Order: sequence, then structure tokens, then C-alpha cells
Amino acid sequence: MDSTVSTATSRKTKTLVIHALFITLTLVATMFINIRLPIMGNGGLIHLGNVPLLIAAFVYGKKAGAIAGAFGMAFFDIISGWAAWAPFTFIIVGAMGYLAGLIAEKIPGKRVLVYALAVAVALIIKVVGYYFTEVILYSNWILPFGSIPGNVMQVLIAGIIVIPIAGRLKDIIGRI
Amino acid sequence: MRAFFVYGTLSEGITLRDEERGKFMKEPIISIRHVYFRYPEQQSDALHDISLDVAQGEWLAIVGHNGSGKSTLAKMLNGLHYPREGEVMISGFPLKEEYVWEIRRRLGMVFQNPDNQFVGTTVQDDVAFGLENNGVPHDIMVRRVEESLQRVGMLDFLNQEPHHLSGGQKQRVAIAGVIALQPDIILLDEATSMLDPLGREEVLSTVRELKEEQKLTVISITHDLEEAARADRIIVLNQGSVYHEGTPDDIFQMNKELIQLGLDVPFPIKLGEALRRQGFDIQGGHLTEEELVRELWTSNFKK
Amino acid sequence: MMEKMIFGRYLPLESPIHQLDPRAKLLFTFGFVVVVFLANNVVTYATLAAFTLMLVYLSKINLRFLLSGLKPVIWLIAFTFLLHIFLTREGDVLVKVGFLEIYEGGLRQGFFISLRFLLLILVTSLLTLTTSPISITDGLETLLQPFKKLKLPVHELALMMSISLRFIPTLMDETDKIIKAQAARGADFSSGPIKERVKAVVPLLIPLFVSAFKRAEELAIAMEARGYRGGEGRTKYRLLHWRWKDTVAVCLLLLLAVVLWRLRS
Amino acid sequence: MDIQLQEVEYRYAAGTPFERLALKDVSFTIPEGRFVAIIGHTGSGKSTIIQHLNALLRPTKGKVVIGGRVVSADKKEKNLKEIRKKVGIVFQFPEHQLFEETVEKDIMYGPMNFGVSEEEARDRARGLIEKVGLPDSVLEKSPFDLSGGQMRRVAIAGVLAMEPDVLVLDEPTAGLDPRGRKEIMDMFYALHKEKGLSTVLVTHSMEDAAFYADDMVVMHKGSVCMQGTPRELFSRPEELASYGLSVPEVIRFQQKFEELSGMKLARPCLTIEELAEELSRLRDWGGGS
Ligand SMILES: Nc1ncnc2c1ncn2[C@@H]1O[C@H](COP(=O)(O)OP(=O)(O)OP(=O)(O)O)[C@@H](O)[C@H]1O
Ligand SMILES: Nc1ncnc2c1ncn2[C@@H]1O[C@H](COP(=O)(O)OP(=O)(O)OP(=O)(O)O)[C@@H](O)[C@H]1O
Ligand SMILES: [Mg+2]
Ligand SMILES: [Mg+2]
Repeated sequence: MDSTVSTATSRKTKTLVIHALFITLTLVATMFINIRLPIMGNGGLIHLGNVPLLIAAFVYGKKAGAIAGAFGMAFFDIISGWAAWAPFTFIIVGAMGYLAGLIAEKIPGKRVLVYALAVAVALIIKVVGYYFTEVILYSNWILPFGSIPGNVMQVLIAGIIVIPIAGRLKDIIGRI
Repeated sequence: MRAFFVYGTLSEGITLRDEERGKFMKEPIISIRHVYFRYPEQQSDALHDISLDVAQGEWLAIVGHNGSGKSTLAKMLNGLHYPREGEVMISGFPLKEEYVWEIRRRLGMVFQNPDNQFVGTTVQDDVAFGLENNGVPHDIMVRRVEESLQRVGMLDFLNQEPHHLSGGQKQRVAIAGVIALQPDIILLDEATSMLDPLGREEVLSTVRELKEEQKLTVISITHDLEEAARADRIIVLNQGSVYHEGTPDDIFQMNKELIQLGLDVPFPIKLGEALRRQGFDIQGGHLTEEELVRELWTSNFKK
Repeated sequence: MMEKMIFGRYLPLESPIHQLDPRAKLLFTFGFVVVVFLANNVVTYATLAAFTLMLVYLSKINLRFLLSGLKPVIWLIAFTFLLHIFLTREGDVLVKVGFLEIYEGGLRQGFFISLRFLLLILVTSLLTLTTSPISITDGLETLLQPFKKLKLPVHELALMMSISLRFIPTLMDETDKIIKAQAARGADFSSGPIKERVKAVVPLLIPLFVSAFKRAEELAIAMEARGYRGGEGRTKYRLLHWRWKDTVAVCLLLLLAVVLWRLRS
Repeated sequence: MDIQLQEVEYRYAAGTPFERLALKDVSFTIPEGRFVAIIGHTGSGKSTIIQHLNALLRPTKGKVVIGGRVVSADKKEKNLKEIRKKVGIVFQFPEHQLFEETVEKDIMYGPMNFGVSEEEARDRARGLIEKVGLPDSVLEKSPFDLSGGQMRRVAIAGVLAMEPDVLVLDEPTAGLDPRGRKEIMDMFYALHKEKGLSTVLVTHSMEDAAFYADDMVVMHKGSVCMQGTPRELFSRPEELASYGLSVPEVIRFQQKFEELSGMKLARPCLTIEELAEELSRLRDWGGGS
């Protein structure tokens, strides 16, 4: 018996806990970590909820990304008065995390470019997904266009933040 | 394989194996023989040829500088990793994968950071966590949760969430979670080091009471010399090996050597030294202030 | 500073709705979301609204408090209303101001859809206001049990949710502490051009994630030391009790569905 | 530079249902060049106070005067950076704030935020790494490759690099082994002496307060309940005990001795050496007869 440290169960437990903490991080970042943009009057508050989900996807892979996004953001919706959005969020943001993770895992090449691609895909899912969600919720085809700029900014800024630090974080956890 | 079901659905903790074990009670409850351990991809051993015994009902303190291997040893005793070489017996079970769940039920750990071991959303959920893991039936579970919270004086906090508790209170809940499983041994890995003095005292006196009441064996890893001085026996670790072992009296006679090991010397010994330098007539080292006061008075003033 | 606010959505009152089994409330809410779409005329919408108001009344939650919690979506509802008024061209013209024409159909449509939206949000809010997050997790776990057969790790998901709930205040505190520690080192999170603001969050995020990794490590060790080895063979401390009241609640929803079905045009 | 707190009140989450009064009517002064210890049991408001010392928190009533600048509830102060540059805070577990790729960059982060040039910041980092007792070679390492105690030292260097006039320490030695504790405290004390740095120490260790501080402030339930020199305060053990605090070992020993012998030493002793001297004086002068 040479590999004396981590047994199969302990890896499973740790994965479970990591997923749980990333759900929390997504929620906390959505609620409390904001960047106020000098543009766009009152709508200039950009939350950073997409940051933990992208980091989960890049550092721990598609499953972590999907779980952090789906549970974390849907949970945010539920507790902050957007409960009707929650089921849609669960699917849309879950898919964002999953695909971002999948791309990061599967596509070879320069990390920065791969991550950028993953962010772009996540961006498309978010914009399209919420457009149709709101079409259903508002029973209207025009109103939902209003939320596109905000959604774009959110994912874009998250991408700008995450792409340079994802690699570093991956490196750091390798050591601790 | 699901051994825990056979002994796990304990009728009040007395299990077949417990009785069987009774025959060998004279033996130490923990015995470690020539144990080596190295973390993966490390150059040197974190534990190097460690041998020691722990007697049942004993309070053993383990001290040593940061990085001396205390936590590594603690985690090994709980089967969180296994020795590369050497033998370990805990509470009658050899430290092997197949017995690890038995061992974990009998050796409960309390860790340093009160926040990172609180699993439940409320106090009662947290205490129940270990019981749930061991498949304890619901009615027994409810009773055990209540009893153990009562013992640590936290019964009034049943539905509190952890962020409303102080560090000391969280640690007492952690202890409740451990004793709910009715273990033989409780292992504190710097369990009081993040607490304020009052919280520290609360936690330690809780453990002390429990030890008397339930004949627990206590192993406490600590940097706090006052705490170590109250143990029955102290083991000093240095760079992964047992450097010295003895009663608090023995250990604290080492004096300067302790400082070299990154430790400190207890106050009465330091004061004794200083007094001797001032020409007082003080015999060997005293471990308690009371002893020192008395000697200081009787042999220097009361003539 | 923000730590106690998070569970602020849950109001621990004593009401018939609070006392319902979380499973009943979850089923009821999911059902309601579907049933809402049955309404399509004045009578059905009125029934639906009355029903919702009855729920609010039963929950003993102050209506004003409830509405104040809806602030983030109120303007959306208003906006939906206006858009429908101006964009639907059905029925008679009611008002004509310049090139803007308001049709009767538009007014009705706008009103109905906003109302539907409002009711949806009210009922889903009621769920979270009357049920603690822990109970919701418990309820979901039990409701999802059948999916275990499809290899859905229901137990793990539930434990994961409850751990994440437990860590919300802890990680919020942590965020607050790191923000302050970096502010004390001169970090500026609130001024300068966008680029600077984006860069300013890096000293917050890296320590936050690193501490989360470390926590995860320690927590997993603590869990295993306490005998956690997956869902198998585990018993449960929290038990749910389905009572006749819960059956009544679910039946009430079915009744509502039947009534609406009958009354819709 | 003096810091004065004048009738400071602080409420967390003011104006919400979760409001919590953490400080009330707190007034005291941290005179330039002094070493002030703040003690009090857990939750008494110590950490809340120190966040007022560099305007991380603004009082909800009263004011804080920091070297001539006034921070108060009604005035929204601009340019707090200036204050933060002058008052450096080492938070509890400062190693949790490290984030840069190398130790050197992390130490340089603070000064560069305050407009110090890159070369100057680098020079400071190089100078400080030795001061905190680490070898030069550490500078190029990632902070995450260090041991806990080493990380703590790097984080401390990061605050010192801002060259503050006032250094505020919130339980800076928690979790270290005894040698580590002593080394770090001695380092702060040396800085205090060398540079005349005003130092504020929040601690649970009565020994440290007795040994290092010129003045002490005792907190209880958000108010200042005792103030004075360590010698004054530690001669009132009953009062301290009523606030959940104790006295240093030396004092406790002195009390035990006085009780047993019925004699009284000239003054409360704060260090072992002092106690031994006083005892020998007592013996020579009369106790021994
Ligand atoms: N997960 C790990 N991987 C690699 N090395 C490790 C790991 N954990 C500990 N070590 C190393 O093993 C040695 C012993 O560490 P251990 O944590 O047991 O010390 P300790 O005596 O508990 O110290 P402290 O007083 O700081 O808690 C140290 O040199 C440490 O760097
Ligand atoms: N972020 C916060 N939100 C709400 N209340 C808080 C917050 N931080 C502290 N408090 C409350 O303010 C009071 C004072 O807390 P503070 O942290 O200043 O105490 P302390 O003396 O530093 O305690 P310790 O010794 O545990 O560090 C406590 O009652 C605490 O619960
Ligand atoms: Mg350790
Ligand atoms: Mg504090």
C-alpha cells in the first residue's frame, strides 16, 4: 500500500464540499461583490456572480461549473425576489458552467484562447437563454431585449477577470 | 463489509466487540510501533520511526514546533492516511482500511478551526451528523443529541446557526458531536488555539469533566504549555520524531532545550530560575505556582 | 455587516402556511406556476387573484412587507404593462394621443399579463418567506427520491445544498474581511476607470478562492473523521411529517385548477 | 500623529432590522509614539474600534480625529487613502490577504497603491524581508509555497512597507507556536522603539499587554470600561475579572505570594525579572527577619 493518503471516499467527500462552497461563492458574489461602472446610470452595477462559476468550470471542470452555476444562481433568484426566474436560471446558467468547463477540458491549445472561447460560448447561452425566458415570462418579444446589454456586460467582465487568474488559481490549489 | 451495521446500530453503545475487547483492557488503548509516513511527492518523512503507547483513561499531551508532525500523527490515528511502514492498533483494531470506520467511531477528533468542522446548519444538525453517518436509528439519535449537548452545556442552543456562536461555543458543539458517538478516545488537535482565554478554559474544563465522567482517553495536541502541564504525560515531537516523553515534571526540566525545540518554558520554571539568580534558595523546577510560592516562602522568608 | 440579512427572506412566524410540510409547499408552488397559465379572462384572473390574496392572508405576512420585497421586479411589471398597452392592437380604440393609440384589447392584455406575473412572483415569494432554506432542502431531497433510480445522487445533492447554506454567512464574513484588509493596503474598489475597477477585484478574489479551497479541504477531513462515507447506510435526523393539512393544500390547488378550467373562455 | 476617538458610537447594519450596536460612547486617545494595548473578551468591540482608526468604518455618532483629519457620521470624507497610508492595520490572520505571484510583488502592492514608485517599493520589500526574519530568497517565491508562519511574516511586511505612522495589530500572533509568537512580538516592539512608531495592539494575552504596552484600554460590551497604564490596571484584578479578563501570570504569582506571606511588595510587577528583584529587596529589607 503505497498511495497512503487519499482514499476514494475522501476524494468524493472533498468534491462534494468543493461543489458546495462554489455554490456559496456564486451566491455571495452575485449578491455582494459588485463593480459600479461609471456608465449607464442606475443599471451600472455589475455583479460578479459569473466569476466563481467560470473559475469552477476552468479549475475543476464541467461538473463543478454546472453545479456552481445552476444551484448558486438559481438559489440567488429564489432568495432575492426573482423566484420565477429560478427554474430557467437553473438550466441556463447550469449549461453555461457545463459548456465552459467542457471547452476548457476538451479543447487543447493556448489556455487563454480556450478560456476566451469558453467565455464567448457562455455569453451566447446566457443572452439567448434569458431572452427566451423573458419572452415566456413577459409574454412579449420586445421587452426582453432590454436585459441583453446587462447580461453581456456581466459575462464579459467576469471573463476579463477570470481568464488571467484561472491558471494561477489552478496552480495555487495544486500546492495547498 | 458493512460492518458498521452489525455493531453500528448500537443498543446504547455496548456492542459485541466492545465486550470482547474488555478482555484485553490491560493493553494500551493505542499502540504505535515504528511508524513512518511521508506525504506524496515530498523529500522527507513527516513521521519518522514513531513508537508510543497511550494507556486507557490517560490524558496525553503532544507538543512540538510548527511543522513537527503533530497533525500528521493525529490524522493518521483517525485513518485519514496510513503509515508507509509500522503497526498501529487503536481501541483494539489494527489501523487498516477495513477497520477504519470502527476506529473513527471510537476515536473522535476536534480540529483547530471551529468554523471548518461545523457541518450542520444548526447546532442539533451538527451533533447529529456523526450519528447519521453511523446509521444510528432516529429515536436513539434524538436522545443522544440532547444528552451530548446537555453534557457540554449547549442544550439551550439547539436551533442556533453556527454564525451566531462564539468560537468556544462552536468547539463545544464539536465536542458534543464527538461524544454523541460514545468514543473511547478523544483527540484535540489544537482545538483551543483559535479561542480567547475564556473560551479556551470552557472547552478544556468541558473535556476534563467528560474524561472523568466517561473514562475517556484524551490526547491533546497543543502549543499551550499550561494546558500541557496539566496532562498525565507529555510527548515532545521534533521534526517528525519523538524527541522526548515523560511526565510534565520530566519534560519541563529540559528547560533550555525546550526553547531550542521552538517551545517555551512554563512560567513557574522561568520564575524559579530568575529567583535563583537573585540568590534565592529554590530547589528543582516547580510546575505549579502554588508549589513555588510555598517553597519561596518557607525556605526564604519564614525563618 | 451583511451577515444576518441573507436569511432575511424567511420570516419565522406561526401560520397555517408555515406549518405545512415543505414537500406540500413545493408541490403547491410548482403546480401553481402551471395553473396560472390557465387564466385567460376577467373571471379566471379574479379567481386567481382572490386565491393568492387568501394565501397571503393565511401566511400572516404583512402585505406591505411582501410588496416591498418585490421592488426589484416592480418596474419590470410596470414596463410589461405599458408595452402591452402600446403594442397590442385589438378591439376598440380607447384613447388616441397623436400617433399613440391605446386599444381596449391592449389594455386588457397588459393588465392580465402583468397580473399573472405579479401573482407568480407573490406565490413563489411566499414559499421562501414561509419555509426555511433547510426545510426547502429537506423537502427537495425527499421529493427527488424517485430519481435515485435514475442514478441522480439525491443524497449528495441535498447535503451539498445544506453545506452551502451553512457557509453563506461564513463566506460573506470572509469577503468582508478581505475587502477591508485590502482597503487598508490602499486598494480602491470604487473609483477610477473601468479597467482599474476590474483589476481591483483580483486582490479580493484570489484570497477568497484560496480560503475556500482550504476550507473545503479541512471540512472534508472533518466530515470523514466523523464517519461520513456517502449516502449509503445513513440515517436521517430530520424527519418530515405529511399530515392531512398537507393533503388539503394540494387538493385545494387541484380544485383551483378545475375551477379555472371550467371558467376560462 | 495622534488619533482621538470622541464619543464614538457604531451600529452595524444601521437602519435595518439587523441593526446591532457594537460601540457606544467610546472616547480615548492614542498619543504619538505610544504603545497602546486594547483588551476585552470576545465580542467586546475591539476589532470594530480598530477599523475606525483608519476610516474603514465611519462612526454612526461622534467622531474620530486622525492626525487633524476628522471622520464623523455626517461628513462624507473624501480621499481616505491619505489616512490609510498613515495608519497601517495588520488584521487577524493577515496571511489570508496574500494574492500576488511572488512575495516581493505582494509586499510592493500596498506602497504602490499609495503612489510609491516601483523601484522604491522594491527597495522597501528587500529591506523589510530581513526585518521580519525571512531570507532574501523568499522574495522570488510564491507566497502560497510558504509555511503558515512565514506567510504571516510576509503579510506583516506588506503592511510595514506602507511606512505608516501608526501601526495597528489585531491579535497578530494567533495560531503561532511560542517561539513564533515571541519573535513576532519582539519585532513589533523593536520597530516601535526604533522608529517611534505609535502602536496599537489588540490582544488576549495579558502577558503581552503587561510586557509591551505603555497604556491599556479595556473594552466591555462596546464601551471603554477601564483605562490606564498596565501597572494601574493590573493592580485591580477583581475589576478585570468582572469583565471576563485575568491578570498576567507574574501578577497572579505576586498575589499568591502576598496572600501566603501577608507581606506586600512595593508595586505590581510586570515582568519576571522585576518580580524577582522586588522579592529579593523585600527579603533583604525586612521580610527575612
Ligand atoms: N498535505 C501535505 N502535503 C505535503 N506535506 C505536508 C502536508 N501536510 C503537512 N505537510 C508537512 O508535514 C510536516 C508536518 O506537518 P504537520 O501539519 O503534521 O505539523 P504540525 O506539527 O501539526 O504543525 P502545526 O503546529 O503548524 O500545526 C510539515 O513539514 C509540513 O510541511
Ligand atoms: N460585520 C458585522 N455585522 C454585524 N455585527 C457585527 C459585525 N462584526 C461584529 N459585529 C458585532 O459587533 C460586536 C463587536 O464585535 P468585534 O468584532 O468588534 O469584537 P472583538 O472584541 O473584536 O471580538 P474578538 O475578540 O472575538 O475578535 C459583536 O457583538 C459582534 O457580534
Ligand atoms: Mg497541526
Ligand atoms: Mg476581533
